[in-house]
Amino acid sequence: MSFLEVLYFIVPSAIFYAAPLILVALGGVFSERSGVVNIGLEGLMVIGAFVGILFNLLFADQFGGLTPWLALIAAMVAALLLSLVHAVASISFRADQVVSGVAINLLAIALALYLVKRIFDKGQTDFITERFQRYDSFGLSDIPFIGPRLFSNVPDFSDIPIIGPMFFSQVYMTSVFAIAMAFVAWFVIYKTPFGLRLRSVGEHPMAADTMGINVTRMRYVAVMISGALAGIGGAIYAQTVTGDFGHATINGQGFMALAAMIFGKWHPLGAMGAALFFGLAQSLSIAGSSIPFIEDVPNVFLLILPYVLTILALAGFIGRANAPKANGKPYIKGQR
Amino acid sequence: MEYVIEMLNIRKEFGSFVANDNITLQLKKGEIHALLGENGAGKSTLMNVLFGLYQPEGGEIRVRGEKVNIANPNVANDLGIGMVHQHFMLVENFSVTENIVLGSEPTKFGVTNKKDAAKEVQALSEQYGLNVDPHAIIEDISVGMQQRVEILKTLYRGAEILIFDEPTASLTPQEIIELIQIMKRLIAEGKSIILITHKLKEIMDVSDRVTVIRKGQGVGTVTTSETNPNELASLMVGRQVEFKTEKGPASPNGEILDIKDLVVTDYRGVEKVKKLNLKVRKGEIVGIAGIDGNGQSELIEAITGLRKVKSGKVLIHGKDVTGLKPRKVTESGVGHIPQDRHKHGLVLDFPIGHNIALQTYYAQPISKSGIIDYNKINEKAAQIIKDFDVRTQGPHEPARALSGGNQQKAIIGREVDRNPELLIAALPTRGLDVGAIEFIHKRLIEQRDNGKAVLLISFELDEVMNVSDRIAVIHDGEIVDIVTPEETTEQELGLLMAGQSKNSKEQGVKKEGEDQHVE
Amino acid sequence: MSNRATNLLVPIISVLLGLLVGAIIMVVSGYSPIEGYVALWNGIFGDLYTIGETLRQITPYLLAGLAVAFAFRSGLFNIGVEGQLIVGWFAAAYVGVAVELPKIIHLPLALLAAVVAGALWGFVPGLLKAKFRVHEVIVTIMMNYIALHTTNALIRTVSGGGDRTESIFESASLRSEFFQNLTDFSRLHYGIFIALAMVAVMWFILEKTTLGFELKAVGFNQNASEYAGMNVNKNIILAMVISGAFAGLGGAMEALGTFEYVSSKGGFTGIGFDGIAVALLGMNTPLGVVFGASLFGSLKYGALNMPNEAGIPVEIVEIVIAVIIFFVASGYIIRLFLLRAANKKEAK
Amino acid sequence: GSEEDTSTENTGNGGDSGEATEESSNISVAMVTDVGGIDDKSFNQSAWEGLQKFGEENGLEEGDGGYAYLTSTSDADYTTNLNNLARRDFDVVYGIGALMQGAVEEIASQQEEQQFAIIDEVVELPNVASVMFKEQEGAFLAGVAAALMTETGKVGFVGGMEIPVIERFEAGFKAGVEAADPSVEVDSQYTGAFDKAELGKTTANRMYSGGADIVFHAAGGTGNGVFTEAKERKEADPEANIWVIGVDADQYDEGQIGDQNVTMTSVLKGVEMAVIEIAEKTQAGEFPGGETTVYGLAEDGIGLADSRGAIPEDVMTQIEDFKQQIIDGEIEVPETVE
Ligand SMILES: Nc1ncnc2c1ncn2[C@@H]1O[C@H](COP(=O)(O)OP(=O)(O)OP(=O)(O)O)[C@@H](O)[C@H]1O
Ligand SMILES: Nc1ncnc2c1ncn2[C@@H]1O[C@H](COP(=O)(O)OP(=O)(O)OP(=O)(O)O)[C@@H](O)[C@H]1O
Ligand SMILES: [Mg+2]
Ligand SMILES: [Mg+2]
Repeated sequence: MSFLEVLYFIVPSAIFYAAPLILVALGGVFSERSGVVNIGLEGLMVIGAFVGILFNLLFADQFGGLTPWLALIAAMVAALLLSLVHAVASISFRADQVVSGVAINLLAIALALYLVKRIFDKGQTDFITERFQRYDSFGLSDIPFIGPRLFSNVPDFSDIPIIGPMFFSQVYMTSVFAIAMAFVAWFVIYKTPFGLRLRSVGEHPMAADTMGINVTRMRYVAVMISGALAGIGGAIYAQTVTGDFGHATINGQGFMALAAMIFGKWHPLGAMGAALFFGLAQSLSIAGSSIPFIEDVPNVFLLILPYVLTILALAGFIGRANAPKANGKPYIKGQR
Repeated sequence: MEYVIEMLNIRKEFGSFVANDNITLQLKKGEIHALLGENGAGKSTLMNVLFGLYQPEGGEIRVRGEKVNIANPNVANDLGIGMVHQHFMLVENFSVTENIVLGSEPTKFGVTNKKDAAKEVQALSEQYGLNVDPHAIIEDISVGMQQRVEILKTLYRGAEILIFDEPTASLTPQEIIELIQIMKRLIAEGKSIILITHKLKEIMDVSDRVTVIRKGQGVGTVTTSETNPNELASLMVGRQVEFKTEKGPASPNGEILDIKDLVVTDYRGVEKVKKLNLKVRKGEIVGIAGIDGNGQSELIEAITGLRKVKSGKVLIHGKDVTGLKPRKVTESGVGHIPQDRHKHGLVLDFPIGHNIALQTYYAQPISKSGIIDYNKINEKAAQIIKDFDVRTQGPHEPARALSGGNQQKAIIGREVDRNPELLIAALPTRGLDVGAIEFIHKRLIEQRDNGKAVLLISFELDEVMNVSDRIAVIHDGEIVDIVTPEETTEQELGLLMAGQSKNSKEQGVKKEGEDQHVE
Repeated sequence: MSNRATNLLVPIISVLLGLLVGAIIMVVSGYSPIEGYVALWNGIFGDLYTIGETLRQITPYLLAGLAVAFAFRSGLFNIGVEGQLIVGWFAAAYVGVAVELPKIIHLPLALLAAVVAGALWGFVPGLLKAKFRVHEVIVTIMMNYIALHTTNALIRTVSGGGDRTESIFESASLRSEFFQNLTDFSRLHYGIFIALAMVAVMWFILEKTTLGFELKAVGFNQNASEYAGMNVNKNIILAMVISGAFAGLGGAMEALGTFEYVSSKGGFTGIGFDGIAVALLGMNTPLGVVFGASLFGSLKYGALNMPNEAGIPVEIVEIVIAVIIFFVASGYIIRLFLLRAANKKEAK
Repeated sequence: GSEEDTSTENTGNGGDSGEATEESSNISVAMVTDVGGIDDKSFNQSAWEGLQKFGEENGLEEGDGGYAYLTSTSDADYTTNLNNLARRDFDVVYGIGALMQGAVEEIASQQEEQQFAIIDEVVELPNVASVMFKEQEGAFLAGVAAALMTETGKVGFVGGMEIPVIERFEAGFKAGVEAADPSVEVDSQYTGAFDKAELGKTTANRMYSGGADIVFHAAGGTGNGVFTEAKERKEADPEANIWVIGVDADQYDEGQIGDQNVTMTSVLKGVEMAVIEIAEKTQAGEFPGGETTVYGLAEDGIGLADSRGAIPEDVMTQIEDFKQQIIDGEIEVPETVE
């Protein structure tokens, strides 16, 4: 592949790879910004993936092309409900938040597989038939409803030289959605009263309490948002990548999202950047086998490349990250 | 006379412990009412009850004559009660404005309207003469400004009744003077104030009446103009207290600490200590007087090896210890009572016994070839707890559970017990009651009398004047003058600390003031 | 009620609640919980063979749990136990097949190789944390994947293109004829003693040595530790290295005891991640880890018998385990409940 | 579901079937799956279907004394499960998959009276029957099909982990392409995993973007991603010449997209047949202990799935031609890539 071809391959693949991670990492940002560590992201993704696929299989006939999107909503609700378990444990019951998160992970996969066995009588679901559409050349005309009418003659973005093939070919609406959500999250967390309160609760809950902010309620809301986002992320992953749900559908992506959140310094756009970085590293390792010079190195070096790159990036120029100060500590009124 | 607040027979229990037992406090409109009591007497608890952070087990609260139930701080806010907490309730990485408006933010289309908020803060700060920078981040501003932010928070919410819990404990003399003026201005605006402080002088200066509590029980309320510090002190402690610690003249001999042209930078690389020179001799207490932020912390950290030295030298007993690790410095005979007892002084989650062993755990007789003997630790701790009157259930109690004063006594016990040649004491009495202060001062002087050297850093002129044999005034990273307490006055020190030049006299030690220049 | 009594009661009540939830799910799904739990019981204690295998299963959990707990006590979250265990597994197996030596040299050498490999894998995140303040959670996650792919490649090389090594020489094996005869050919091996010895080692380090004192201090308050003359960076690295060493030894249990070889892995073994749950179930104390590993190992192993004997999916047990962890973590609420109950009793 | 019917009795009815082979011609059989489970759409599934078929034909019931299976949740469970079934006196206990080699070896040497079988690996013990497949021969035919069907002159191979069985697929595929049309390029890549669908998808994406139009995968769950990528491309452009060749079982269903299908064919492994054959031989008193039965094209143990018209007649004839040559021994398909 030529250099440009490599880029044309790597960038869209990276964005595609990053999309679910972005959403899940954003969920992590909300939760941890409020002071609740959420290791349970993996489990929340599992439930999202399972319910997303289940919904898709059950309702594809009724809803047709809309099904995958509606499946996201179903997945969101399911993961939100599961995240409530984490919230009750870590906020109301003052549980160690890491332990509770671990329990969520164990519970989610066990529950999902148990249900798969009960419902499908086998180890994994069938394949979905309604999928998200991929836009190989993306432009204004692809905007639903108005696009075809107003912009049918406008050339697609993907026709822009260099930039076009990189950013506007192989576009999934889910990726657009994920990136947009990163900006929405940034806006909510840094521009709205809600965001200010959320952060204050994660930094100094007692101060927030004295200012009349209901710490418990804020944290519940934050954990529920994280559940919702992780659920959507899981459902996007399952519906765009595997097309079915089984024991290995989600294996480690939740932890990668956790890493992206820390890598991105608990900042929504940072988390998005980190997820994109993972995506780049991952697709670079896949592109590697067809890039001259690199193609002859043993495969194992390509396989570990994404992980090594991440470590190098962290050590080299990202530097220290400061978690929200009260992260991981249950808030107990009156205790210093 | 009408009462704006009446707390009648308040009872507050923590488990089986009764922190407030039938305490009554009545606040008149327009008065400054002082609340006095030893460390752990229950003052903060009482105020937290008033502010809705704790629910009392008994008694009733009336606001403007009406019985109320203050279920949470929101209710207190609505009743016009605001509180400036003992430990600041500020989000460190938020701006001043964000901290002030938090919880009742002005918005525009659902978005925080930062511009309007900053303007409001600005206006408010001008109205009450509370100088703050609305856009500054809390962790970058001085403690004094943080204090003002705390006050603005209550005013922003329209508080009519303000509670100040030990507002002056961590302020410099200048800042205290400002704060007192602010309080007077607030009274003039029609507000009422409850003030908690351990400084009797302040009580005498500003308050109208004083309520004293001892060990969770009300002792009574007196009118300030009809009492005096001695009476107040004995009311709260239950015995006579000496304010000025008796000490004989110093008989210094031989140099122990010699600092030569020391330059130290902070984490941003800004020079905080600039070519500083200072000598301390055995058998004397040298006080470093200065306003917070003039390089004191960096100086101490550089001496004790906690911070890198940019240039210059630190000699102890003539031995160069510049750039050595903290342990090496400690072992060359230095004891260090750190400025921040929670950050550096203690491992709060460790038992107090472990904390007392924090400097000695690794060596004989506690440890032998890497094996630690916890029995020895506990024996040693028990002895220090006894010798230094640390009020605790024993070496096994977590350090966190001790009151500030007792935590401090434990630290001092730990450092003094090692009998260091040089004891560096940074703000050793911050936030402590008069009884505890007396005790600590006695210990410092005892060290001196045993022929050891003490380097005392304090923001309190009282303390510096009372305890030191010589006073080195620090300003902007330099020692601008060295004086003796007998020859100087608080006014003169204040001027020096503020950077005003004065013709220096030679102070027994050679050419200290050589390169002093003041802008 | 005494503190000690509640400390004991909380896990017991949690286990009961977990089993109760499992029973409810079984009833709702149309299974018989009695049959299910009898099958579980038989799967754990049914005969000498299952008892042996249960103990065998507990062995690596003990070490993985110790690894996680040890790092936690020093204020570090080691999610990389999985990777450290994998490299330890490989290293031990490699030494086991590469040479044949007298047992008295060979076995310790193989164990040592695992310790060193695991320690090395822990050293990297420790060093990065100490020198660059890089969050150990990310680095350990990445190191897991690196371990997986690297060992797979090494196995390929060592086995000449195959997917598993030869079986190790007898001289490096932890297997015990005595145990095999005793437990009807279960794979129970001497590793259980090594694991228990490591429990004692961790206890000893934390409770009896100056190193332990320092590690705990650093875990609680780095500033105060530095003030007290401790080398914070050294302690961070050391904590990760020791944690990694425990994990590596956990790998050696599989290499020299359970399997006696190492094969290419399509994914993580899961033991390292389960180690997090084991450690946390045990409140990060050495004795607690014994409890956590026993519970975890027994339930996981016994669960295999549920589809076999009662036709109930193994996932039921995983759900039970999750619920138990949930309640142990929520110990506060159980304590509160016990306290209220006790008070009521007193009132009467 | 089938699981609920499993007999809960431990002892009793199955007890005598092992010893008395002469009087009762019916034997009992059971298998241990790897972590994939009996519905992995791959060889665990085929094996179980084999056992079921054998059971039904011989009037057996599921459970002790009939036919049964146990699923493993990790590779530490293989031994336990094998042991468990052996103790329940099944006449033949199968270990399905190469990964079970160590476990079968261990248990078989402990229980010398018990008969075992292993698929995909060899265990040299008198009480173990080993079954191997010549995957390379099936992959060879897939290579021929790919080479003849490609319009771009480029085809792809996506492997899971680099282990011998997958390498046999790769070697055979490359040899087949080479034999049918040496000018066709093979783009080959291992993803290092059998369960990372996103890697399969991205790798396939790279291959299709790089001009390949047919991708053969031997990558388990990772291969799911290959199908996803192909289906998305087909959906975006129904005219596109985009194909996947599946593995192990007929993966036609995985390729369905609307009323089109991207599965060209699949390389089939006759695990089902092999499992039945061993059971039948045992029943006839000829348990092939200590032997390794190798199934290739000649034994009909390996083959290509029905292409359902995707491969036209003339190409099929050429494939048949090559197949005959392999059966006749005229072509020796390599097991490893040079
Ligand atoms: N959250 C708590 N839990 C248990 N006991 C408490 C708690 N808060 C306070 N106490 C107890 O109540 C007593 C009074 O505490 P309080 O903070 O009111 O003292 P104070 O008078 O404000 O002391 P200081 O002058 O040091 O600020 C303490 O001695 C302590 O034992
Ligand atoms: N978690 C706790 N458990 C028991 N008692 C507590 C706890 N937290 C605080 N206290 C009590 O609160 C009381 C308040 O004392 P206090 O801490 O006010 O000292 P302080 O002078 O305020 O400290 P500082 O000098 O740091 O301001 C202490 O006597 C302590 O016993
Ligand atoms: Mg107080
Ligand atoms: Mg105090």
